[in-house]
Amino acid sequence: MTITEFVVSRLNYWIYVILMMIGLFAMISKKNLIKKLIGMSIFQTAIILFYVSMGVKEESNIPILEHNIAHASDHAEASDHGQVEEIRAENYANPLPHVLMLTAIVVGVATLGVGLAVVQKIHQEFGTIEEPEILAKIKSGHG
Amino acid sequence: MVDQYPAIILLAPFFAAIAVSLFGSWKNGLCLPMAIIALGISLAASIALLGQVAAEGEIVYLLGGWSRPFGIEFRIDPLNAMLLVVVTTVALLTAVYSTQAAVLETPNKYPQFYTLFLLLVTGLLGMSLTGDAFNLYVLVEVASLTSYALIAMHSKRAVLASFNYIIMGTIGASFYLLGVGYLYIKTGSLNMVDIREILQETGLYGSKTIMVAFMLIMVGVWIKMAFFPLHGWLPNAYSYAPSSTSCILAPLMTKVTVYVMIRMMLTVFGPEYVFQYLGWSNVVVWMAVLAIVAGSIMALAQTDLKKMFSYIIVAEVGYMVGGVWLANETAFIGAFYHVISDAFMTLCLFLAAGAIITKTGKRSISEMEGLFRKMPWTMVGFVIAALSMIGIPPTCGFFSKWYLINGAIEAGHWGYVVALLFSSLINAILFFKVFEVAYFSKPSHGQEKDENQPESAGTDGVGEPPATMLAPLLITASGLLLIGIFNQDIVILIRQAVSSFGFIGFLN
Amino acid sequence: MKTLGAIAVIITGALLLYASEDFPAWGDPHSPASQYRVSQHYILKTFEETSVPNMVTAILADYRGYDTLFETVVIFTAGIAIIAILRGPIDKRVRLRLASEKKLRESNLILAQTCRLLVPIIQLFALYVIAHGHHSPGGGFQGGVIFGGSLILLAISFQLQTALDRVSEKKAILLAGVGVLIYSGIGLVCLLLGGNFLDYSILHNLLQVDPITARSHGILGVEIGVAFTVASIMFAIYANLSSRGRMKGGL
Amino acid sequence: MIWQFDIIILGFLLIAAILALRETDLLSATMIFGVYSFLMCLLWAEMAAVDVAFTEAAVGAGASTVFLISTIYNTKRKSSD
Repeated sequence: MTITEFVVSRLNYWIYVILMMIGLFAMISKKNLIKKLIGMSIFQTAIILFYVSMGVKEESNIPILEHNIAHASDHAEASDHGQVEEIRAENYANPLPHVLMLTAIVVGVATLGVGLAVVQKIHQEFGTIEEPEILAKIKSGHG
Repeated sequence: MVDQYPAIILLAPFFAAIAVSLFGSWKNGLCLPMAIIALGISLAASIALLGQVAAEGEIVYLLGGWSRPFGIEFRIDPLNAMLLVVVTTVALLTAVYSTQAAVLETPNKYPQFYTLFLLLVTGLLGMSLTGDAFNLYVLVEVASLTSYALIAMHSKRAVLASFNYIIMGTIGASFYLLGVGYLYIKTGSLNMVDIREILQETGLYGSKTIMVAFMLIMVGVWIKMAFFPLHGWLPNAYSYAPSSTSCILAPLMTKVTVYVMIRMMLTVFGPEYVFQYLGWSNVVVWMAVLAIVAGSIMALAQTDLKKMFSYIIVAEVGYMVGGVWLANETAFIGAFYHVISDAFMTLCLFLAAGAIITKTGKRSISEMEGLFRKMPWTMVGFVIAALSMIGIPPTCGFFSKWYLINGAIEAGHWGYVVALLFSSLINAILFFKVFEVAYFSKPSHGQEKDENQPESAGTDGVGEPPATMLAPLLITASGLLLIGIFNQDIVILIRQAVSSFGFIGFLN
Repeated sequence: MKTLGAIAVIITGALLLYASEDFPAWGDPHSPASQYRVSQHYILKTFEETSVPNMVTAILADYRGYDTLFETVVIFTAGIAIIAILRGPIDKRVRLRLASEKKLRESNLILAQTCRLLVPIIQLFALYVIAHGHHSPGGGFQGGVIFGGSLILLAISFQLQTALDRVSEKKAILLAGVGVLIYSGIGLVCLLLGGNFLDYSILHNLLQVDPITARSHGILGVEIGVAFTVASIMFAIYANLSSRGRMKGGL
Repeated sequence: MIWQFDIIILGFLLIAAILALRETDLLSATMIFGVYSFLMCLLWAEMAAVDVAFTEAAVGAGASTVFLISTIYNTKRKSSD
């Protein structure tokens, strides 16, 4: 295995870890609440990147049957089986991670939406979206 | 119809939630009856299902009619059948309690409150039912999103608590999701039973990926259940939430997540892998010891009633995690029995706290003077819950601790025994501190107190809360006694489930 | 917090990198995830069992339809949650700011005309994406988001009120509920006809087709439900976030 | 999959993620985050996950960005870090 092959076979998994850690670090250490939420989105998309990466197959196509195959197997009973072009699993990317990640994306945007609503509410109540300022306001009995 | 019970349990609150969102804003009065009827149906179906499971053993319900690894399935064994009954009962009692509380605390958001409430119950029921690792994530998110909103609906501080909960909750759920991904990349399956079979058959125990997957899932679940070093979000979220929200969240969220942990350990990875191959139980039990001690000490430092209860929950989570990880049958029975009894104990405490706070408007323990005289029935419920928390015999708290301690002695883990006794002692101190104030101190500033009270409280001081608040409290309190008295029946059911996992022989 | 966070992040990252050493190579067609019977079955049998060429759509709405139901519920929950969080008494400060903002808006002719031209086309495309999800990438979610996006575009380029006149917030929530109801209602019909929840093949008597085509039709019905919910909730979320839950002013 | 393409986008992704979090003007941060989402979408399309890419293009680069902008409009634009 050459260096390039090795790097290519691993790069996606390395980068997803790095992206995820960037997001996680932002979620923990950023003071601005919107920044935290951006970090959260990066964190979530990194996980989605991981899932999608594991569904990839070399030389494979998108997981939608080509028209002729779909059409041929429509009449599979009528024609002889040998004539019909068979579906081969290695020609299509693994569809299951894609399905799961559709769900994860939607969950991500839902969480982001609720998070942003809470941020707006915090801004209404405390007049700021910087965490230390909010905590200071609570401490001084304002909260 | 009989084989559709699992679907009915889940769908009753689910359809009620949609109905509330559709018709609720048109007629506010419809929300509560719909919620109560739906939860009643769900409760009846879950009791029937429990009977069925106890008689026939594990039940599998295939959603969409797709067989095991291809579709999603519900797997119901005695453990989650019992959990379903607990969830629906607690939800029903809280719904009754919310009759008055929701009007007072979230006045202009009545339909939204009930929609979210029912969806939360749906999420929790789904979490206990499902047999699919990824589906669990989706339902965890349903339950989490609703709880973020339910918490943030109330006061100023609650909003900030909710934000921290969103951040922590998302980290937890994402770690879980990543763990499932790690399992998937190695096994190619998402079905819990299927994953365990593949792990056993293909000899994946030695794989680093599986080990990290296990760690990720555990950390994710621990964040969600507020296991000690990861508990940061819980106390503020639960104590500043509106009372009907904390009444449903505090008893159920942590308990259902503990069940999720049990399911992950026993159904997905299998006890062989977790206890025998990895052999981390000692470390985790020590973490649990730390959680119990730290939770108790932090509870001792609180002056706010609800916050004190929240830290007690942190300690209780330590009990349950420790009990499960002690890796023997007795301790496991104790842990699961504690899941059930703690759900009702916490419910009882939070119902009492809710009643006290709504009636008096006071949150601080030092302001509870003379409550025994003013609200005797509320305090009866409170005392029973407190006795159960401390672990006085006829109540269920005693029996769970009994099994936990016996299990710990069996496993030779004395640190856990000491921590349990220490925590009981602290609980005793905590509750007697409250009793002392509530029973012996006389209200020092009699008359001028009236001005601070909410309109709901009468003009001449404080009386009993309305029946809709008092009834659930007293039912729960009597439930604590009943669970204690009928402990043998519950233990038999748990034993039935445990025997199928094959615990014996995993002593460390 | 910063050092603590950094330590936690570095430990987690190291652990994840350590585990990734063990992964099958990226793009390896023989990785366990692709070799195991679940994935194989989905690729080879989906068309045979559901007559939908787009495997993702078929798995999403049929094999794992229960997941997708709750995915829709997550979106629905988010909409309700945001309303529940943001709704409150009206704040005077904001009202003042809105009044000054209003004048700036109305005059932009090019923007208004382009938007007027674009919105119907976007909506048409959204409907196409929803309906053609069986054969090409797309489906209820994507189409729904695009449809919701067209309403958001309307609200951005005119005023929030312009869009709200067409779909009020109440209507949006109602439509979202209807969407979830369509989805779960199809499931419930399956249950009432004697099958399991969401077992669309049982609908074949009702639809007068064979069970496999019934699955395909069931998937279409479900996608429509999803699209309803997603489109209206996306708009409702935007309307609430941009106006702080007051349904006035906006971006 | 086309690995050359993959490597280039992964590089850009890292840059975009770091910039989005370092930018103190929240509106710019949001825009860079939109770029990040769009790059993700490209990457997934390249990995044959067309449905996911489509959703990300609509949800991540579209809806999320709009939600973020409307929140920034209602709160404030400057961030301390």
